[in-house]
Amino acid sequence: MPTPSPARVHDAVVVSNVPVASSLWRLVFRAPRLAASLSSGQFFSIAVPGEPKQTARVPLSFSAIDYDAGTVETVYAVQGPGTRALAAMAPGAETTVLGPGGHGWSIDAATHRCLMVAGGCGITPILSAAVSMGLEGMDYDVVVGARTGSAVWGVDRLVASGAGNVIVVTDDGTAGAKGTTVDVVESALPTEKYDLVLTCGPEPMMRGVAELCAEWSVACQVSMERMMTCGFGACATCVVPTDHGNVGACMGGPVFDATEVVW
Amino acid sequence: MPTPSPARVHDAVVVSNVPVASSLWRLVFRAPRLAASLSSGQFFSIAVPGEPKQTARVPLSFSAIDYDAGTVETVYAVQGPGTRALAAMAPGAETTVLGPGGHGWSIDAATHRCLMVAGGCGITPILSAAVSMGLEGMDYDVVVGARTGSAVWGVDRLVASGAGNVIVVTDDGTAGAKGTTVDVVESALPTEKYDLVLTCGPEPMMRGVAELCAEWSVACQVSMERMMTCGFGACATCVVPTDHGNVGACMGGPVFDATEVVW
Amino acid sequence: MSAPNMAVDLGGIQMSNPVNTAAGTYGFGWQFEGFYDVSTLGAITTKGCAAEPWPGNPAPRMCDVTSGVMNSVGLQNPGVRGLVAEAGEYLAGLSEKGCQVICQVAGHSVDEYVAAVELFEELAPWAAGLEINISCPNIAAGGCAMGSTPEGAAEVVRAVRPRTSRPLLVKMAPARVVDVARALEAEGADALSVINSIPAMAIDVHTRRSKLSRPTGGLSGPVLHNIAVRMVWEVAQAVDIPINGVGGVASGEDAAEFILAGATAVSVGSANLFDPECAPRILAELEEWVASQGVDDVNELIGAFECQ
Amino acid sequence: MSAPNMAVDLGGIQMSNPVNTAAGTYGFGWQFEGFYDVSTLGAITTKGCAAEPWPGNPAPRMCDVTSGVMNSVGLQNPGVRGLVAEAGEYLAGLSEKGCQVICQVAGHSVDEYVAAVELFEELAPWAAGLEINISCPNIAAGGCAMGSTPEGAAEVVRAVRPRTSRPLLVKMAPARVVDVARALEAEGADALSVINSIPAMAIDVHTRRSKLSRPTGGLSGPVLHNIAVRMVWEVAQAVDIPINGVGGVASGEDAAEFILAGATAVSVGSANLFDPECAPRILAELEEWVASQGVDDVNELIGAFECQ
Ligand SMILES: Cc1cc2nc3c(=O)[nH]c(=O)nc-3n(C[C@H](O)[C@H](O)[C@H](O)COP(=O)(O)OP(=O)(O)OC[C@H]3O[C@@H](n4cnc5c(N)ncnc54)[C@H](O)[C@@H]3O)c2cc1C
Ligand SMILES: Cc1cc2nc3c(=O)[nH]c(=O)nc-3n(C[C@H](O)[C@H](O)[C@H](O)COP(=O)(O)OP(=O)(O)OC[C@H]3O[C@@H](n4cnc5c(N)ncnc54)[C@H](O)[C@@H]3O)c2cc1C
Ligand SMILES: Cc1cc2nc3c(=O)[nH]c(=O)nc-3n(C[C@H](O)[C@H](O)[C@H](O)COP(=O)(O)O)c2cc1C
Ligand SMILES: Cc1cc2nc3c(=O)[nH]c(=O)nc-3n(C[C@H](O)[C@H](O)[C@H](O)COP(=O)(O)O)c2cc1C
Ligand code: FES
Ligand code: FES
Repeated sequence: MPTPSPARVHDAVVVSNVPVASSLWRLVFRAPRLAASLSSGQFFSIAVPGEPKQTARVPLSFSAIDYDAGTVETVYAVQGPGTRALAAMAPGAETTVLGPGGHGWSIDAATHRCLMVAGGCGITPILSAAVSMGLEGMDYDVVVGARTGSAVWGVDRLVASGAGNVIVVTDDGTAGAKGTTVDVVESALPTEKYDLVLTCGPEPMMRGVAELCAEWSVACQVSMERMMTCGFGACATCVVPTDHGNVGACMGGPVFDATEVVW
Repeated sequence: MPTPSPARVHDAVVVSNVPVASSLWRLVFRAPRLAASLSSGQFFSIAVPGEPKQTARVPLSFSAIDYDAGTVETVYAVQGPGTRALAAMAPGAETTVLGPGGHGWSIDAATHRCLMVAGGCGITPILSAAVSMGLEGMDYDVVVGARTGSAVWGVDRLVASGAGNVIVVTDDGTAGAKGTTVDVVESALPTEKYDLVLTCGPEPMMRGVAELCAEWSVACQVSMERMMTCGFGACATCVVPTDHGNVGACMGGPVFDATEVVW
Repeated sequence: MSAPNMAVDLGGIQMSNPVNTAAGTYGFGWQFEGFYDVSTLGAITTKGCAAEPWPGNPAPRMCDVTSGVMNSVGLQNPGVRGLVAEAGEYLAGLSEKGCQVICQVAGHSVDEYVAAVELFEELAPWAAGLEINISCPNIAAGGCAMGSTPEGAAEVVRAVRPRTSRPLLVKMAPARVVDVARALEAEGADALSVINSIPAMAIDVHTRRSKLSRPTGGLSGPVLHNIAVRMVWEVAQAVDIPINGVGGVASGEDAAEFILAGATAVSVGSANLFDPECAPRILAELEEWVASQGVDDVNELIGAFECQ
Repeated sequence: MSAPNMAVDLGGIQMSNPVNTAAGTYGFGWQFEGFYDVSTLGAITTKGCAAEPWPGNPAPRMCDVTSGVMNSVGLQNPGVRGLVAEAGEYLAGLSEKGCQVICQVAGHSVDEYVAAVELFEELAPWAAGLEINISCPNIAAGGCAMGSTPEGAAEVVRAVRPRTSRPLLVKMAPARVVDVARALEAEGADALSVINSIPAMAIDVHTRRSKLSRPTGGLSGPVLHNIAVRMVWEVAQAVDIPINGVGGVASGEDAAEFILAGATAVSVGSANLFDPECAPRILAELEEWVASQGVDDVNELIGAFECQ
């Protein structure tokens, strides 16, 4: 039989849960066995009890792990009933988390120089990638895009992780340059020698980045977001169309080689 | 048009909520306008947010009011999803209460001597009746029945209210005499000169008390429990059969003259 | 931007806004006067009444289930004369203030429906329209026993249609809605209320008995909303008469879903019981949504669901 | 008191206990081996498979609604050969350990159902039974388009019945269940799975589009439980073949309600997705309930609902 997902149901206790930017919240919860099992770019799914409009778990990436404390950090956008209910969970609140889910970024030690591109709450798995690469002493720059300045989060942390350049762009120019992350990638790829691009954000953005990478023959990995009912390969609700058919994002992703994805 | 219910929706904040006997909890919440409007034997309905299995409000009687603090006290039995979720509400939790509902005990100042009979969580409206009568300096005894000794609550408070006799009976004899409240009423009515009986508890108990009162020609008021969807006369889900047809317990009750009820 | 036009025409009933109430969850209207000014709603629908009073079913008539309630009231009602005696004056006044009063009509047989319609014609000149309930799941005869097939539904409307010149609505059961709707349109119904509560069953597994006094009851509340939206959409594609969407409306967004699916008006039901102040809030939220859609008339949004 | 007997006979499928899983919510079973030993369940039902692979519908295929989810997966499947290649060995082993494997069969037409049944006959000797899915709400042809009328449902079973001597289950749509169940029994179905998800609609009122890639999807989860219990009860009174109750089972009490209403077995569906460890817990709770009822055999409780 194929290998079942390593995901398990773990008890979790909220340690802190506060807004960090406009509509972005930062949640830290304690779940030691989950913390020990997650690798960069993987996800977990959290149950939000008491919200009738959210029966399935909410799938989330993580931004950092504190192995000593057994805690997981995630940064999430408040979008609808599920994430609103999540934002209402106070320190001490108990729930369960399911994970680890899927496979994360695949980062080859031979990578010369990496460009990471985060849009909106796509910052979350990008930050954990930056932390991993930083620990390995690798060379990477990060583009952080947001609608507006007040929605930008994580720049300090990216810098602290060891990023070379951290470039901020906003749609309205209220922080960093005015423009989109795709604009930045477009001007960077021809001049800078990247051999890997990692990206997470709105699908049109990732598609734009992927097309530029194809044009410049740079390897590109995209972290795809799909509505997920289970998160461990049982329901087929999370499919991404690829050149070898529909692939479930929860087991075959969420990180895909951009050239496989049929946009 | 007939007079609409005086019930309004009030904000409420939980002040304390703790178990006081086996499966009986005591809740105190702050809702000053409700507190000021309730009279003995009336009810209110409390919303229990976050419990998908309890969409309607839970109707409850009150046991005491602190007018200065603007708080209402109720003692409730944990029965099913609604009251379980209520028991999970911690101090500081916010919700809404709807009330005052229905009409309560009608106590004539000319009443000579009253017997109150409480079964299980029926103690709640009986205690508020005792407090009212005590303040008026009236003469009353109380019978408190429960399955077992650990489920008895409120005796001290009844005594403090000014009750003459407080007689405890339990099904298993672990507190007070072994027997039922109906047994006590049966032996008391022929010998003691009561001219009013108030009772709240399981329906078979109230029926037994009502029959004895009819036999001895003592006025009897019963507080009827019915599943309630609205609590203000709009839905007809709370009916009690009476000799003049089905009457809604939320507007025509919950307190009924026992002789009207078709058991 | 000025406030959008919210007035709609529900099969000849001119409503100042699309918010109506669902029969049986709103009494005769006066019960809500303590909570807000009822005349701010577009319409109200009164509890189903028959020619003669009905006692309804024994208690328990209600139980809580996941995200909703089940009821087996069984159309307890004081009869048309009782309604008029209790609330006629109030309802006439409401209608004068611009809130349309829709009177629901109940019956166990075609003859009883006709008798009730005739009584309303005689005693309720203030009624803006009559809604025929052929979908109550809680009575042994009449109700959804008649309304669940196109033939049964058509028979009732064929009989009552000639007895009134007022707008005639029909409250539909959640069964075979496309076929039944077409049959009702063919018989001259002016509008369709879609849907009544869904027959359901809740068993107390300890006593092995129903949680209601009957084996089954009608499920209502948020639990049936998405089923009702689908049925409204199906009916809207099948007929040309307007639809009153009913089922699980507790917010402006819920109401907006019905309108996009093709409803002209929307009835608030069980939510009135859990949250008695909700109807004007739902209206305000709906109006806000209309404005947010960049249109100046709610009518532009009726059926504006975009199939991808 | 010794533990009660929990073994049941679902139309010839000998289950060690009444807990089954619902097709499409349990993959091919192996997905749950990380959570618990799947062989402890009475049976599992595999995702519906057709003779040839199907790609299913585009994303989004799922959205959250009140107390449930809606899906429009559209029976994505690798075909019978794909199932056997991926999981045949695992399923054969499961069956040896005493957990019955029920394979669900999908098709767009009578011929496709027949082709799939023939492939299962050839390639899946370990299958304890076949479940014909005539109730998927998410495909344009076949599925509930065929299974929602007694005639359409009968036609499929008439065609596949002669092709297999194994127990034949039919997964029913939540429509006209009494008439359809009678028709299926008459054609030789051995058991009925009642019910599939209920067609429903969820509209994003800001974009005016469906929250799924199709206008409608199938509603499942706790939201439809009480409707499913009612349908099981209606079917149980109409036919003599056993019933597999499906819909919103998330606890032993939910399962017990189905059994009291007349189900012989019970399938856990969406709850597997929200709470992957739930099925063995539900079985334990069910067993506890059986013991609490003072009987020594779960079979004594099938249909033991007491009408008052
Ligand atoms: C693998 C993975 C990792 C993710 N990581 C993060 C993260 O680190 N931070 C973060 O803010 N968000 C993340 N998301 C998205 C997050 O799961 C959704 O924003 C959340 O589920 C929205 O739920 P809601 O009820 O608040 O909003 P809804 O009202 O349900 O939806 C709001 C919008 O969010 C999208 N959405 C809703 N549910 C999902 C879902 N289950 N999966 C994907 N998209 C959804 C929909 O397209 C919708 O338009 C991730 C999603 C996936 C699949
Ligand atoms: C006017 C009135 C005053 C009440 N006062 C008190 C009180 O002071 N203390 C107290 O403990 N209880 C009181 N009750 C009963 C209380 O409302 C129910 O116990 C509660 O609603 C049970 O809900 P549940 O979800 O916990 O249990 P469920 O699982 O819903 O039911 C458990 C049992 O409680 C009964 N019950 C459930 N809901 C209701 C309801 N809405 N009305 C009546 N009976 C119900 C049912 O018969 C059922 O058998 C009162 C009820 C009414 C109508
Ligand atoms: C307590 C109660 C009584 C009802 N009585 C009636 C009725 O008399 N006539 C009718 O057509 N529908 C009746 N209904 C059904 C509602 O009008 C409505 O169709 C149904 O509840 C679905 O809407 P909701 O989910 O908003 O409640 C009743 C519903 C409830 C909860
Ligand atoms: C994601 C998903 C996929 C499903 N796929 C199938 C399927 O392939 N065949 C089928 O008969 N039913 C399918 N169903 C319906 C379930 O088997 C079940 O009948 C329905 O979900 C009701 O049960 P529940 O409320 O326990 O989920 C699916 C349901 C879900 C949620
Ligand atoms: S979320 Fe269930 S298969 Fe991916
Ligand atoms: S609870 Fe609604 S009328 Fe009494």
